[in-house]
Amino acid sequence: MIRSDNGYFGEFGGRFVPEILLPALTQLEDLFFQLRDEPSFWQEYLTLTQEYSGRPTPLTPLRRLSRQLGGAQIWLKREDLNHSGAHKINNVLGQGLLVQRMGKKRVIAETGAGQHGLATAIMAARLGLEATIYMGDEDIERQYSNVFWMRQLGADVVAVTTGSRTLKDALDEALRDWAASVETTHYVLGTVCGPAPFPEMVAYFQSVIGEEIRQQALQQMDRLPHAIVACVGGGSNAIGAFGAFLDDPEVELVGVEAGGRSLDEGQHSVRLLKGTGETGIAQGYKTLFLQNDDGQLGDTHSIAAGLDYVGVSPILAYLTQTGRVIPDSASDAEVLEAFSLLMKVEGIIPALESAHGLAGGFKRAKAMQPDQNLVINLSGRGDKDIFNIARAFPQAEWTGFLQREALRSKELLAETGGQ
Amino acid sequence: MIRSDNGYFGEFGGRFVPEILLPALTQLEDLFFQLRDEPSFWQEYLTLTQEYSGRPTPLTPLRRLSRQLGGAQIWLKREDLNHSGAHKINNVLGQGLLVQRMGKKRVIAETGAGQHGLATAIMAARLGLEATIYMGDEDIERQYSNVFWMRQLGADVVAVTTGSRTLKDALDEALRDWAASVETTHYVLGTVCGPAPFPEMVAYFQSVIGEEIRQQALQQMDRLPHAIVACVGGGSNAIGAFGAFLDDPEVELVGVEAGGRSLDEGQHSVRLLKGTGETGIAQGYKTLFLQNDDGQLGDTHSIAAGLDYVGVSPILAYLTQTGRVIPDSASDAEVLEAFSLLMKVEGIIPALESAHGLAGGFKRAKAMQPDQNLVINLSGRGDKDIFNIARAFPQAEWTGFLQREALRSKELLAETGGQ
Amino acid sequence: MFPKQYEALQVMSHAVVGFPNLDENEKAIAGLVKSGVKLIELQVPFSDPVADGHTLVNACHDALKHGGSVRATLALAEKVCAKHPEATFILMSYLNPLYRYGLQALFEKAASVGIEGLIIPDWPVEEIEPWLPTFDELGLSPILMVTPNTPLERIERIAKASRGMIYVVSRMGVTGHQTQWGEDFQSYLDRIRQYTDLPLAVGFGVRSADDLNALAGKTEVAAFCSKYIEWQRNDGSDVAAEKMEAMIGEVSA
Amino acid sequence: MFPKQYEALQVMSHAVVGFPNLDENEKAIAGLVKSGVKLIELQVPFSDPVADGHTLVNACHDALKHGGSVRATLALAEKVCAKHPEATFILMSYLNPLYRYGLQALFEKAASVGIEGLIIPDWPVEEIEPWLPTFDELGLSPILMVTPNTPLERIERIAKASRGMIYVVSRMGVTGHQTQWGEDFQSYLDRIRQYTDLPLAVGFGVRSADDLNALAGKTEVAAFCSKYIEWQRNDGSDVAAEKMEAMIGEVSA
Ligand SMILES: Cc1ncc(COP(=O)(O)O)c(C=O)c1O
Ligand SMILES: Cc1ncc(COP(=O)(O)O)c(C=O)c1O
Repeated sequence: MIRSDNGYFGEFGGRFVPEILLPALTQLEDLFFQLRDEPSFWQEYLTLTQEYSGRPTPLTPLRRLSRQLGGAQIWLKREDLNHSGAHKINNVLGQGLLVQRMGKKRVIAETGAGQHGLATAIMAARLGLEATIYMGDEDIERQYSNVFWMRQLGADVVAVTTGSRTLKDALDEALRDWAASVETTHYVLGTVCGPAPFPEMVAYFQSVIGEEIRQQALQQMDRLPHAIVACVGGGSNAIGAFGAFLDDPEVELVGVEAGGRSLDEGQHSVRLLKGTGETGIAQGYKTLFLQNDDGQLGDTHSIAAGLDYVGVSPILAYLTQTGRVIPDSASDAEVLEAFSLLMKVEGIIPALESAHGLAGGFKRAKAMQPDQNLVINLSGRGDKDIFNIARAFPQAEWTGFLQREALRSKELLAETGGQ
Repeated sequence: MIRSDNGYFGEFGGRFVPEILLPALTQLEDLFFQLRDEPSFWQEYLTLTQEYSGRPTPLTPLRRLSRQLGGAQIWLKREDLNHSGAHKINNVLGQGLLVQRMGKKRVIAETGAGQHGLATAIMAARLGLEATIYMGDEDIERQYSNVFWMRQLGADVVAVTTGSRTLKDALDEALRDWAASVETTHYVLGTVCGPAPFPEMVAYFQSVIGEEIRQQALQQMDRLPHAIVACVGGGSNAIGAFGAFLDDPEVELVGVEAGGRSLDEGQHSVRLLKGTGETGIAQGYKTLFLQNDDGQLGDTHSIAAGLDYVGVSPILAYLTQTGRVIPDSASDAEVLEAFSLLMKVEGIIPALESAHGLAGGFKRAKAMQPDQNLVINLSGRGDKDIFNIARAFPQAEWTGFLQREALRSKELLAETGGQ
Repeated sequence: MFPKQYEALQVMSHAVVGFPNLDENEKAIAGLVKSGVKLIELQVPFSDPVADGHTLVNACHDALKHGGSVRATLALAEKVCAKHPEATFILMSYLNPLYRYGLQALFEKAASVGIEGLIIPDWPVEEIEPWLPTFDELGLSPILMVTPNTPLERIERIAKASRGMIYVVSRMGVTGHQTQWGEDFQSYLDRIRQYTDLPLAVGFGVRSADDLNALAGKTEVAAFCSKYIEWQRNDGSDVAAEKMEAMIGEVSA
Repeated sequence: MFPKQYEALQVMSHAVVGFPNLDENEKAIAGLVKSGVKLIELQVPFSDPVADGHTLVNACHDALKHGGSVRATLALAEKVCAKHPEATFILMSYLNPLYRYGLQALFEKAASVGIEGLIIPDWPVEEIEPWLPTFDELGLSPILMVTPNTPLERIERIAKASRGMIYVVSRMGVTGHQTQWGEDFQSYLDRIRQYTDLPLAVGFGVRSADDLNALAGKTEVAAFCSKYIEWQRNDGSDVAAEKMEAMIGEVSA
């Protein structure tokens, strides 16, 4: 189990929040520290993920693609098969159990791609909680389909119009809400970031991914994999996949960040590679942030909204510093290529976030031997992202369809007068 | 195992196809009859569904909703968690194994909702086969997102412009293709319909659903469920869920068809209830068809494209006749209500098809006792259907988003010149 | 009257009942008879004609809109059989409209109005066999189809159940255009003739005088159907009949 | 100079450095001093000001576009501290800009230009404690915040680490408007005073002369910040200063 040293991982982590949030964080930490050592709590969590979300997710061999690339045998850890379509639900369900124990009746969350917001809205519906989801105005427009579903699920989606109107502003706004509502409300942080105990707690819940990989590898490969590759936004799917292997130095752990259009300022979301992120303290914790000389957080870009974040898990910042995790990045163009390849050769539609892991993994696998095994964590599915994918592969037919659908929708609205 | 009497189930079934298709059907039947009795083949099939599609799918208790409705304990069989988002993939993967044994290099399929076409395109990609998917022109427009994915997956989607331009016309056209290509091509029929051996074969592959329900029920409820409810389009998810319980008369089996707007001609797709479908012979088999006095197949309607079919499984026609299966129907309005209820109370987004099973199941559960158990087969997830759901719940915000997205898409296309 | 084995090539053509409309059917059939067509299929239009190519599919859909039906077909048959005793009329239909009418009643009625043969493409030999006594009693000839991929034993079975003639599907598939009438085709015919003395009617891909000339001497009947319906749709029934007459005139038999 | 315990109410107000622009800051501060404001927070604008309400958030974002930064803040401080010795200037910042500048260097520089206090809302007491010797040496007063949900032991710890005054967050949350100054509030103040002799500065929700009058006699300082920034945005710094003066005049202290 990944454990912090009083909230820190090396020099990263900590708890840098307005005083008003301290009691809630302490309460959460106390509860979590107590529960994480009870085997029955982990069992309760596993049962919930099994009966509701279909865990364990399979480890799928990519036989055709591995042959085609001519290197290592590639396997996908299928987090895309989770309920809601991504690994985000693991963390959210775990936090849901904590919410129930705390007796709180309302949850809030920040979301960028909308995937964590959707997962939170789902959990809230399942447990009968009120949910408010903060989402940048820009992201709402880019990820409208997730907004659509969150609202259908009964969640209140609040558009954040301050700052860059994206994930980091949504996080700021969620913290503001929490400051006012902390006595009745739990803040469901979506990744292994933020103030302690969030990084440790989210890593704990997501560790189910790596525990399963370990068991499945021993069963399906008869040995541990040679390498595990995962995309890195905040870092939760990567930490989840890596966690069970930290003490097996023969297993390479590779985190792939969003290389975006280029490594120029504002054109990517790479924080772990030299010359990109710098140590800073913001949004409640200390880690590598993209920032300028004045300590202002920077602009980011990625084709995958879920990787488009300015900070990164303090755990990953630490593990990269120690050399245990190898940082890599994939450009938007490489990602689209990997995306198409997986679809056409294996019939699996990856999330654009996850396609970063694919791009990094395929490249690595090619340089390896057929008797070696490489696991890529497929953190989510792509069919939820049709608007994004369609933007990435512009086609006249799609444009035409949208125009007709907009017209039909307008007529329908006129007929029914809306809801 | 469900076995036909020489292709017939009571008076239904048979093989009424142009002579040219006979040899392929015979070849398929011979192969299938041989394999279905080899336990290793079933094991091979189970392994494929496990490692690629995440089977077994869970049986999820709906504790909150059951309490709210005040009747039986309701459970969902989570076919929505399958790879591709619906039970259709089970059948398609099974047929994929047969295609490999026959050494054929091309598959064709008909599709209405697009779900079966998508599953076929996925299987074809995974196995390295060419795929041609026939889809009514009307359905292409209604289900464009599935078309988009099929094409991204490398399948050739052919618009069918004859007849009513929907599922039955696509099926006709697929048969025409098959007549010309039968020596090199396998026709992946999507449901428990069509000429022998398709009904028997599809029932065999889909029986994995009911086998799992049985095991899970014994484990999770300590007994068999009191009732199992499934929606009925062609009938494959229903037969799949029911198959393992045919010899347990204490388990009620309920098939819910699409009641549409009303039971007036052309306004629904109910074929099993008295006064709706009449015995007929078309599309290769004998069953209850919606048809007029002249034997012309009728028009159908359903809010769920996947239930919008004029015929029904000969197995279900037979089991309804014998009284083993209880036919029921749900109207479009009831379906939308059930759809919203499941989302808001349990955080699960059902396919509109599956929401028919929900509507029928909820109604039934309310009249039952809390110590009874009712299983609803959740055949698919709804997030693939965002355009349909948005049509069902008209909202100004969606219209506005579509208009802006159409404009952005057009600009993007102009910039990039398309692909 | 069906031709005898090895008689000179006769042309069979087609009417889709209700296409372009019921009145025009009568006129078109008169034109066909006058142009020298000896055998005419009266096709009951059907909503789901799986064994037809697109020309006939579209004709079916149009016909249904203009009153085409089993009853309309029987009524038309009654008129044209009486009016053109020199021609042989064959009822062509998918099974369901007939099934829905009632098979026994349908066959009786068809025989009584002068129909001599039946072509039902989705009715396989296994299902037809029990009806043979009825057909023989009514003097109705079931014309079954053989396709290039039909195995020998099955050709034998089909040949045994067939009456009047055997319908030889010239190629795999209902769509596509060019068909070859070379050696493979000849050995295909030879394969069938092993099992039957019935005349052979070749259908699918017969679209020109060249095709007819190629078939002359090889088979007794050539089914010239889709192309004729195309003429009818594009040029009207009168011009279609003129073209038919001109084409038959070109056949060197 | 910070007030003494139980001195009459003083008003603290605010400048976001770079808002509306750097030149205007100087003029606005002069206006504030003239209007009777005794304590002024100089806020380093930050991209992610999580502890601020929307007024200040938007001011921060504007300020960043107009050259607001740590260096600009220090430069401004150097000028205004020299120019207005009668006022007390407090550096208010989120941690990261200071951290990036280098904390030791920053504190030295701030002290050297005349800054007397520090408010860093995302720097908890645990992280501040190790710096206390430095602050004491530099004569810089860390002003820590207490909130209504701060437990007693933690109030004690915060009180111990604080210098100059304690910032009393009047209510839960950074947004929302109406704050009550009734009994609950009084017992909240009493709770804090158990542990400290420092004057209390009350912030959040102080938006009118009524609020100031309610606080007079209860606390030593009232932080009148967001509302002032709203005036500045809507009416300009001159009018804002006039309104401030008028309001302070209404206070019955
Ligand atoms: C599918 C998917 N993968 C990855 C991520 C990135 O988050 P993390 O790095 O925390 O796994 C997201 C975030 O939304 C996501 O939706
Ligand atoms: C999710 C889903 N459920 C049900 C059906 C209906 O088919 P069947 O009755 O064969 O299960 C479909 C067909 O597309 C479907 O997509």
